[in-house]
Parts: sequence; C-alpha cells; structure tokens
Amino acid sequence: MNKAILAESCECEPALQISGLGVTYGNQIALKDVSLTIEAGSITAIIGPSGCGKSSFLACLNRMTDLTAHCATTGNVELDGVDILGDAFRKPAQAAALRRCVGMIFQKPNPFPLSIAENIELGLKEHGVTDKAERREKATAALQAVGLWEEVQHRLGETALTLSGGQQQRLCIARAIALEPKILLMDEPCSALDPIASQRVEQLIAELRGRYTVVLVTHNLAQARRVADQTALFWNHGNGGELVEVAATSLLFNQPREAITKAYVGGECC
Amino acid sequence: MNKAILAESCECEPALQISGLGVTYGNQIALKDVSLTIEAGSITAIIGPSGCGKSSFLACLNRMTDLTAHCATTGNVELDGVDILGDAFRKPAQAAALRRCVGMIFQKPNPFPLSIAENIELGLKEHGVTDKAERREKATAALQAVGLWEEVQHRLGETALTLSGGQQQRLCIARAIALEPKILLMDEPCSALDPIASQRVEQLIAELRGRYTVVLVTHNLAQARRVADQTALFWNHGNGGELVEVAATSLLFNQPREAITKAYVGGECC
Amino acid sequence: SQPDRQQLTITGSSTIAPVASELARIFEQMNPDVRIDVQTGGSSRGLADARNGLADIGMVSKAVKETDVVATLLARDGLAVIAHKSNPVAALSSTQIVQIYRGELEQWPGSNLPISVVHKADGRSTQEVFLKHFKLQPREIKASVIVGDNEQGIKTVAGTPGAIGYVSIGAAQYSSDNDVPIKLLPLGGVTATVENVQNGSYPLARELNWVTRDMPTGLAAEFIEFATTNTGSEIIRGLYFVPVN
Amino acid sequence: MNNSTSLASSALANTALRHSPKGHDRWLFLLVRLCALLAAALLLLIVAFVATESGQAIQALGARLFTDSGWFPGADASGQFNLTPMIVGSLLVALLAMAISLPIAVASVLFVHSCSQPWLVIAYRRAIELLAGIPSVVFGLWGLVVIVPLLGQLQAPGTSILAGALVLALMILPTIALLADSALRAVPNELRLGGLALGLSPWRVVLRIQLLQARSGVIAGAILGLGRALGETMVVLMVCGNVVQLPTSIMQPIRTLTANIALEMAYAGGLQRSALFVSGLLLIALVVALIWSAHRMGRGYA
Amino acid sequence: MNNSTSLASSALANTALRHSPKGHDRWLFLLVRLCALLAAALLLLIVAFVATESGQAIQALGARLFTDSGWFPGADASGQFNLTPMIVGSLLVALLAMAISLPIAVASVLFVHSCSQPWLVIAYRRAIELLAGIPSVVFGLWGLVVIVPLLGQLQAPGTSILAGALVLALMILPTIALLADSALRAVPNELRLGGLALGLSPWRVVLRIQLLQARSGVIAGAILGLGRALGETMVVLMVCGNVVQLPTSIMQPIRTLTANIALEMAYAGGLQRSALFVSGLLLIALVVALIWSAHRMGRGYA
Ligand SMILES: Nc1ncnc2c1ncn2[C@@H]1O[C@H](COP(=O)(O)OP(=O)(O)OP(=O)(O)O)[C@@H](O)[C@H]1O
Ligand SMILES: Nc1ncnc2c1ncn2[C@@H]1O[C@H](COP(=O)(O)OP(=O)(O)OP(=O)(O)O)[C@@H](O)[C@H]1O
Ligand SMILES: [Mg+2]
Ligand SMILES: [Mg+2]
Repeated sequence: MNKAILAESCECEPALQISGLGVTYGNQIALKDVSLTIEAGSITAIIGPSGCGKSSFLACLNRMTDLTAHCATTGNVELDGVDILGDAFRKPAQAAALRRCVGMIFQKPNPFPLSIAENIELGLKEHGVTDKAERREKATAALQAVGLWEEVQHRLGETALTLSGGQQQRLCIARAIALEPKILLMDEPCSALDPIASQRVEQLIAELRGRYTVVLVTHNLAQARRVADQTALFWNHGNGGELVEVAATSLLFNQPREAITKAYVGGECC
Repeated sequence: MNKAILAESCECEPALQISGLGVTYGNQIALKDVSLTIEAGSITAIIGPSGCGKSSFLACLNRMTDLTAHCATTGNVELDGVDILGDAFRKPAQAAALRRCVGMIFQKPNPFPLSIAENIELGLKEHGVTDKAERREKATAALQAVGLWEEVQHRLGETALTLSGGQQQRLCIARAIALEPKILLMDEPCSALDPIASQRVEQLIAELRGRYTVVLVTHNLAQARRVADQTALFWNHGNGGELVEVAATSLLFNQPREAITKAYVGGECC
Repeated sequence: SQPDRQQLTITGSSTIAPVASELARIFEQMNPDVRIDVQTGGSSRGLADARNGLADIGMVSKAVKETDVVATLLARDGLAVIAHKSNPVAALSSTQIVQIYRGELEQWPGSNLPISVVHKADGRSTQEVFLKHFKLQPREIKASVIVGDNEQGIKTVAGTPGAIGYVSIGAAQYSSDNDVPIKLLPLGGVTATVENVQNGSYPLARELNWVTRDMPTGLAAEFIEFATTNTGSEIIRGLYFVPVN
Repeated sequence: MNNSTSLASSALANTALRHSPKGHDRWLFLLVRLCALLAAALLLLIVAFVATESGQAIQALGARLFTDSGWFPGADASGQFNLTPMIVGSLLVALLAMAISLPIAVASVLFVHSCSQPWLVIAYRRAIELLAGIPSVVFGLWGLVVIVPLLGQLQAPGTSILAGALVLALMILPTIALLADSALRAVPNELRLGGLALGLSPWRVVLRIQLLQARSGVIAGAILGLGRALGETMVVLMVCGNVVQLPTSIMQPIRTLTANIALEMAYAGGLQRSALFVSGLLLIALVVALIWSAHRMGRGYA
Repeated sequence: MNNSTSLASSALANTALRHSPKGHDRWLFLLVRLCALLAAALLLLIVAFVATESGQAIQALGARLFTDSGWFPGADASGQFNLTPMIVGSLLVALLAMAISLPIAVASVLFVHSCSQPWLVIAYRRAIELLAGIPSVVFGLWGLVVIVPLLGQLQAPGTSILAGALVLALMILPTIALLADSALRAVPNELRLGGLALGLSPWRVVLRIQLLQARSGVIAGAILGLGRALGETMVVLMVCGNVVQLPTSIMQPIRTLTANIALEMAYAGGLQRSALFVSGLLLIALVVALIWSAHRMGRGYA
C-alpha cells in the first residue's frame, strides 16, 4: 500500500492542546471548560454517561460544530500551535484542509448512497489519488484493515445501504482510515460490532499507535482499558458536561482521584 | 399508567413458532433454514458475528422484509397459530396490525424529525389514544422507563434530531414500548449506550419478562447472559447465516454443544 | 442555408388574418423562397407594427384616417350580430341592441333567458366600428365577456345559449356553415350576408385595409398586388368577404 | 512544535493551501459561481427592464394607478388607469386555483407513496408527468370548449373566475405534485421504516412523517404553481371573460393583469404601454408577497 | 394456543380488523384516493378531448401529416399538412433551452447548497423564486425588445431558434432549480456531514454525494422544465419568427407546434382545425417520449 502521497499531504504535527473548551447549542450548554493535552501518536479514550458531551467534544476537534445550527464554541484547541477554533478556519477551504488532517468516524454509521467501493474511493479521488488502480488498492487495504474485505469482496459494486449495521460501521471506519489522517476521532466505533469484529477494530487502533493520534469515545470501559494511553471521564451534572478526570489509563482505572470516577469505573459493567 | 386500552387492542398469544425460515436479498442468501420456538413471555437473545443475519431474522418476525427491495423469505413463522409470512399479511392493513403487536427497535436509531414528545405521542395518537393528557402521561412513563426523562424533560418540544446518539437510541426504545406491543424485537438496543444507560435498559427488559415476549439481538455476550432465558447463536460460513445452536442461556454459555459456540462465547470479550 | 429566402411579416386584425394566411399559402406556393408570418392582435397592433417597422404589412379592418401610413383597400366586410343557434329570437332592433350593450335589457325578449353580452377588447376595429355604428360610448358598455380574436368570440357565443356578440360576417358565415351552433341576426331588416354587403344594403359594413409605412415596394408590393388578382379575389370570396374589384 | 499563532507560518496552513481546489476542479468551481451569478444577473436585467418601462406611468400617474375611476387607458394622462380590478382578478384566480390544486396534488402524492402496487405507482407518476406536458393552449381550448359551457349552464356566460381557476388548477397540479414527490423520494427510507414498524399504515406514515421531512418540496411546489398561475396568459385570456370589474362572485368574469397585457400591449403606446408594464411589475410584486407568506406559513408548519 | 390456520378465526386477525382505518381517518383516506382518481380522470378527459378533435385529420390525412410538401393547410384535404417542420422546431427550441438551462440551474443549486453565507443563500433562493414569478408575457416582451434586436445585430432578423431557446431557458430555470433545491433539502444532514468530515469542500460534497441522493429531483425538474418549454406559447410566438421551415442553423426563424396552434386556431376550421389538434397530440407524445428518455438517463446515472 503506497502511503506516500496521502501521508505527505497532511503535514501538521498531530498534537492537540485543548484549553477552556466549551460547547453550547443555543442556550443549552453541552460542555464547559475542558482542558486537556493530547500527545502526538497517543490514544486517548473519552468515557462518560450518555449526553455528557463526548460527541460534542470530538466535533470541536475538527470544527464539525460549525455545521450544527446554533452551535457555538468557546476556549481554544491548538493543533500544531494554531488555534483551529479561530476564525481563519471558518473558511470552507481551511476547514476542509483541517478535516483532511483530522478524520472523524461518526457514532451513527452514515455510508453514502454509493457502491461499497465508491464509498471509500470517493475520498481518495477527491484528495488527488487520480490512479484508479491505486484507489482500488488503497480501498482494499482499508477494507482488510477493518475486517470487512472477506464479507464484501464479491459485492463491491452493490450499494452500501444494503450492508448490515456492523458492516456499515466498519465501512465508515475504512472510509476514514483510507485517507490516512494524522488524527483520527472515533465516536464509539465498535458500538454496532460483535466481539470478533470489535477485536479486529481494537487491533487496528493499536496498530495506529505512534503513527496516528487517536481520540476514541467509547462506552465500553474494558475497551478503553485495553487500548487507550490516557483516559478522560466526562460527566454531566445537569447543566452541561465537564471533564471530571483525565489520567493515564491504568491510573484512572486503578487509582481514580475523583469519587465519581471511582463509582463509574467500578460500577457494574461488562 | 393506564395500560388497558392498548394492551387490550393487541390480543394475540405472543408465542412464535419459526420453522425453516430463510431470507434472501436478490440472489444473496442472508439466512437459511432457521427453526426456533420462542415462548410467550420469555426473553430470547440472538448473538453472532456481524453480517450473520441477525437483523434479517428480526425483520421476518414483523414482515419488515416486505419493505426491502428484492427481499424474499421462505419457511414460516407462526404467531398465535397463524403464519404471519403468509400472503394474508401482505396487505398493508394486516401488516400494520401485525407490526402493532410485534414492535421493533432498529439497530440504527431513527427518531422522526418531530419534537421529542411527538416522537412518542405520534404512535399513541395513531393508535387511538385520543386524549392528549393521557398521551403525555404515557410518553412520560415511557421516557422514565428508559431513563431519558431527567435528561429531556425540559426540552420535550425540541426536535429529536438534536439528541445525542445514546439519547436517540433510548428515545426509539421508549417510542416502541409506549405502544405496549406483545412482542418486542430489539436490535442491539444498548449499542450506543454507556454502562449506566445500558443497565437501565437491561433492567427494563427484565421487567418486561412474563408480560411481553422479547427477542433481543446483542453483541454483548455478558448482556445476553444476564437477561436472556434462551440464547441463539447464528453464524455465517460465507454462504448465508445459519442457526448454530439454541439453548437455555446458562446451558449455551456453560455447556455449549457446538465447537463454534464454545469458541465464540469463550473468546476474548468484554 | 438559403441566403436568398425572403420573409414577410404581417400583423394586425384577426378578421383579415384568415384571408392573409390563405393568400400567403398560395403566394408561398408560387414563390418557394418566400416565407410569410401572419400574426393577429387587432387592428391597432397592425397599425402600430406597420408604423414602427415591426411588420412589413399591417392589417386594419376599418377605414384608415391616419395620414402617416399608406393604406391599400383589400376587401369589404360587414359586422354580423350573432346569437346561439338555439336562441328563438329572430331579429333585434337597433334600440334593443343598444339597450343590451348598455345593460338595460338583461333578458332575451319573450323569454327569461339572461343575456350574456360578448364584447370585443379595446384596440380591435371590429369593436370601434360596432360602437360607432350604434353611437355607443366605451364606458357605457356592460359586457359579460370580453374577447380578443373573432374565433374566441364565436366559440364563446357557441358555448353559451344566452349570448350575443358581433363578429365579421365572413368569420360568422364560415363558422355557421361548418356546424358551429351560432346564427347571424339581421340588422335593420337586412340579413347579414356577403351579397348584402356587396350591394351596399347592409348597414354595418366596413373596409379591410393593408397598411404600410411607405408606399409598398418589393415583396410587400407583390403580395398586396397578388390580393387583387383573380386568384386573390377568389380566395377572398371563398372566405365570405367582398373583394375590391 | 511550532508555537507561532500566525496561520501562514504553520504546516497546517500549508496543507490547507495545497488542498484548495485546483486544476480542472477550480475551473468547474468558478464556472458554477459564474453560472449562478449569470442567472442572478439575468433576473436583475429583466426586473430592471420592466421597472424602466414602468417608470413613465408611475411618475405620471402615481397613486392614480389604483384610484382612477376605471380602466380606459390612453396614450396620455387623460385616460383612466385603475389597475385594482385586474390585481384583484389575478389574485382571486390564482389563489382559487391553488386552493383547488394543492389538496389534490398532495393527495396524489400521498397516494403514490402509500400505494403498494408498484405498477400503479409508476403509471400514476407517468400520468402526472404527462399532465405536465400538456401545452397551455390546449388547456385553454379545453377550458373554452368544455369547462366554460358547463359552467354556463349553471350561470351564464360561464367565462368566470371559477372557469379560470379550474383550468389553472389542473395546469399547476403536476408542478406541485412532482415537486412534493421528488422531495418525498429524497426522504431516507429509515424514517418510513420507523413509522411502519410502529404499526402505522403506509399512508399515515407518508402523511405524518415523510411529508413533514419533505415539506420544503410542497412549499416550493406551491410557490412554483402560484407563480405559474399568476403568470399564465393564454388560459385566462380564453376562459376568464376579460371584463374589467371588481367581482362579487366567483361566477363573474374578470380580467387578470396578464390578460390585460396580452390584450393591449400589442398596440399600446405612451402612457398606456407604460401602465401595462406596471402590471408586469405588480405581478412580480404579488409573487414576491405570496412567496413570502408561503415561507411564513411553512415555518409555522415546520 | 389456537392452532387453526384460518386467519379469520385468530385473535390477531381480529386485531387487524379493528385496526383498519376508521372514523374520520377512513374518510380522509377515501378522499385521498378520490382526489388521486379525480386528477387521473381529468387528465384522461383532456387527452381524450384532444384525441377526439384530432380524429378527423388523422383519418383523412394519415401519414400525409408528416410527408406533405409543406404546411399550407385548408379546410379540406386539398391543402398541404406537413407538421414535420413544426415538430422539429418545437424540439429544437425546447432541447436547446434545456441544454442552456439545466447546467445553470444545477450550478445555482450547487452554489446555494455549498455557500457558507446564509444571507446570500436566502437572497439567492428568493431571487430564483422571484424568477419563477415573472409571467410569460413579460419574458416574451423582454425577448422581443432586448434579445431579438441583440441577436439581430449578429444575423438579421434576430427572431430565431436561439432567441426562443434563450428566453425559454431563463423561464424554465427556476423550475429546475427549485425542484433540485427542494430534493436536496430533503437529503439527511448526516450524509453531508459525512462528506465534510472526509475533508471535502462543501461544494464537492453537494456535487458528489447530495446531488446523487437528490437526483430524482433534478430529473423531475428537467421533466417539468421540458414540458413547460415545449408547451410555452406566448414567448415562442413573440421571438421565434414563426416561419414554417426546416432550419439549417439556430439563427434561423422557425415555427413551433404551439405557435402554430395559437396562430391558426383563431380562425381555422375543418381539417385545418383538426390538424392543429393533432399538433397538440403530438406535443403530448413528444413530452411522453422525452420523459421516458429522461427516466432512462436517470437510471443510467443512478
Ligand atoms: N444539535 C443539538 N442541539 C441541541 N442540543 C444538542 C445538540 N446535539 C447535542 N445536544 C445535547 O448536548 C448534550 C451533549 O450531547 P453529545 O452528543 O455530545 O453527548 P454524548 O456524550 O455524545 O452522548 P452519547 O453517549 O449519548 O452519544 C446532550 O444533552 C444533547 O442532547
Ligand atoms: N437490503 C439488503 N440487500 C442485500 N444484502 C443485504 C441487505 N441487507 C442485509 N444484507 C446482507 O445480508 C447479510 C445479513 O445481514 P444482517 O443485517 O441480517 O446482519 P446482522 O447479523 O444484523 O449483522 P450486524 O451485526 O452487522 O448488524 C449481510 O451480509 C448483509 O450484507
Ligand atoms: Mg455521542
Ligand atoms: Mg444487524
């Protein structure tokens, strides 16, 4: 798999410095005052109950917040020393370039109404991989990486909407990694996956360590434990999500500083 | 909560007798020759790897298969002694009545583009709950049952599309249970839920035991273990999903008959 | 392409249009390189178009008093008052017609059938000639329907049992001969026929004119000339108008 | 790590620059903008054209265009130039047509999307498209020969607001229906499935869920239909009677702004011509006002 | 458990029966079907009307309608009744108009959906709707006064296929644009977000993803636009020159089927009148044929 072209095209140093980050939707606060450092090449897990602002947090990191009505952010997120929440990145071309470097996998799989192969090749094509064979090769590699290749190799031309739930989710992961972004935001990438497929994706994430920076939202605490270098717990006390605690994963799980953390990670869970 | 009206209106004896069931999409086989008995009031878990036909299996039980292009079924599913895959139920009115008795929760949450309250009240209204106050009451009860009430009580009038992923999923569960169908088909209802919300839903399912018949697709083996009376494992050897083994849950997990089952339930999983 | 193809545009009175079209048809057959475009819109349009050069020839179905254009007489025509064929009324006096158009008489004499007054739009010389003959003022008219072309007037009367209207005798005669349910009412005791127009006994007669901006030359002159030939006269007579010679 | 906050100096900015559209894509992008601009410019040109030609009448007559004693125009200011009856006529015919057409169109679409016989759906769709292909002259003739005599039996002469509205309703039906239909088709299937899974019958699902998502299509259809109804000339000229008056019943004839233009523009000069252009301007203003209220109503519904 | 397989005897069947639409809903449902039926019936009536009136000419002339030496009609069979030049004229003008309008309309919509300034988007949308509200007489006048003299400077007399196509293109632009726009709006936001998250620029997302989902809207727009272009009368009458001939260049004048009807129906009788109705029938047939090919092309694209 020829990684040269794409990898080169995204040159930023993939480390994130988040300080005082807040997200509001109209007058509803979704997240407030989050400060966090994400090291280049590390895997960060975000955990917390439903509605505590995990997805909103991810959305800030590649400005998907711009695309939601009434959504506003405060604070700043520095990527490679540049505040990506600044106005300069509001311009569509700049935002697109940012999102090219900071890929995202959505919580709800959203395959395009195209064929399975085109779903992956579209992004490659749009980002300048003009050679058809090369695109197909990269798409194959991505499908193999998420363990979907065997299942779909005979129906690459069928529309992706006929895939099963778990297949769609893996396709969306493949679509994002095929572009080899420097930073990968994954919103519950294993939610629709059974243990086997889940394991495959976890393995993929682990492989990315060092080369890519991964921010992973997961409700599977065991998964966070297995793959993440550091883990952050968000909590919503009723008036907007907050960062409760962030620490190296083993520390957070074994010696939680906060009472809430202790209760949450020790709670009855799989 | 006044259950009389709705509960009465669905009079079937909720036991399912499935024999020789197969599903094909065009010339692709998704499922073949499944025979299975589901007792009234029991909870049945369906497990198996991605793409093995779990969702397709559920879709047969309330004829959602009719709504997919090129989808055909073979075999029969007897509900209360009547073959619901027969032609009589092809008629929209009959199919609607069937689906009224056999509720379904989709793998991918699909809230209507209505307000949160309307999402639940729509079904009630359409099924003859003409009293507005009663509808609101039932909606409230359903939201409480899935643990969403606290989070959304102040924004019932907002569009449901602004909910977080997990909130949407719980809303869809609430929408289905508000109608109190006799049989509830749940396709990975906890996939987008964190441990706390997950537990709440599990608790809800357990509460339904005896009164409702539940068929639960889950990729969380521990969950199947916790809540299901019987568990069925599906597997796709590459040419269509099959039923590998079905047994009382504790039997299946502790004394699996098949080698595949043993490997799957004993595999590395949460 | 056909660089030497010539085009002639003729616009104006819808009364003259059928004559012009028929003439054009024969003329085109005789001169294969000529194409003639005939459009209606009323005499005022014909006059205006000829004046400002939008048309080569204008068609005006009344006597032309304007001195800045050149008028050439084409034919004579009469205006017929028409009613639905099923209408039992055989004749109307001038006073009755005036009363009807003023809205003073609202039912057909001898029946309780309400009268639908079909009137022509402004800018149509049929209307002008009619008003002038009966000494009516435009503002006095209480019309139920206002129509543009003759054909619209005929169709409207044909579709309404209680309607009264007025159109060119030519158009009316042609339609009633072709099974359209209308009939022509006599005026002052004289039946509305081409013969009576020709012998001058019909009171509501008028001129049909070609108008051009200057003395007609070239193709326009040829065409105007063609109308006065025997073939031309034959065509004019065939459409129930009275040729000049 | 580069700590400068200047965008230009950062590697990310370089990436951004290198990823702005390039090559044939840049051209395509420019072309798109150019086309959009062109369309807007042409629109402005037309409106400017109408406005310029209207100038003379607006200056010379001002409010007289609405308060004069009637419509007896002339080339100079001695005529009477009251456009009010025509405005009322245009509005009445168009709104009545819309009131007839909108429910039928929406019903047709409900039918198409809730019918379970695919062949019937396809046949019906083709029929609606066919209706869209019937030229307005044919509609006009049909109205004059069939509808007007029919209405004339109720109350002579038949040429009336109602006749115009009926024919126009049929004419704008496919516009509304096709727009609503295409918007409904773009609604994702999962919403439909969600409704059906609750045991709703297909047509209730379309009515209560899909239509909601597709309402922008219905509104757009109504706007296009209204524009067409207000702007239609041939049909109203043939079946509305063209009498300049303020009607007191829908069985009375009226003259619309468009019919007025068509009847008189061909020979009009001076102030009369300019006043006719004012009619055109008024029509455009009416459409703008109606669009505005359609959007307001649409928001209410949303 | 009741083991009978007869549907009627089961409790489930009872439920089904009790849940079939009832009360006001049943009425509404019936009304919907009735409306749909009504629309279809009216359509059939019109087509039947046109077909009946055409009968005489079709019987008397048959293939002569396409093979006669020209269009020199008369009340009896001694005339010449070749409709071919008019068919060609109608097709040429309509297709050329479509070829001009479709790209601009799609470009406008791409622009609207990829523009990041909300005020500009709203303004542009309103402008397109405004364009939809300009009556055809005004378009015709504009064409006559502005476009024709302009083209006349290139090659006299200016009244030509091109003039007609240009004005018609502008006229059908809003139809296509509004249809495509409303279909695009019904596309779920998550597809758009998915594309943007891959780092595609907004306009590429619309072009490559959203438009695909909304293609039924574009096709419907094209169909409506074509129908309108083929059926439009006033404009072509004013700017196309109305000369009956097979054109050899787009700068030549032609006569369309609709113009032919409008020009001659006013006085035609007998066979000529019937032949004009054949024109109407042919127009409808043309639209059907074009719709059919639009759908075929649409399928290819899908
Ligand atoms: N577009 C929106 N408008 C208004 N409120 C929103 C919007 N999106 C999210 N919210 C609200 O903001 C809060 C945080 O949402 P977010 O999606 O970030 O939660 P989350 O942590 O990802 O939850 P989950 O685990 O359920 O996905 C929730 O209460 C949610 O309802
Ligand atoms: N509409 C369709 N057309 C064609 N193939 C389909 C369609 N829906 C599902 N399939 C295929 O049928 C097989 C079974 O799909 P199904 O959705 O039942 O799987 P599943 O067990 O639910 O998987 P998952 O756990 O990923 O949701 C898969 O290979 C899938 O790709
Ligand atoms: Mg989330
Ligand atoms: Mg599934």
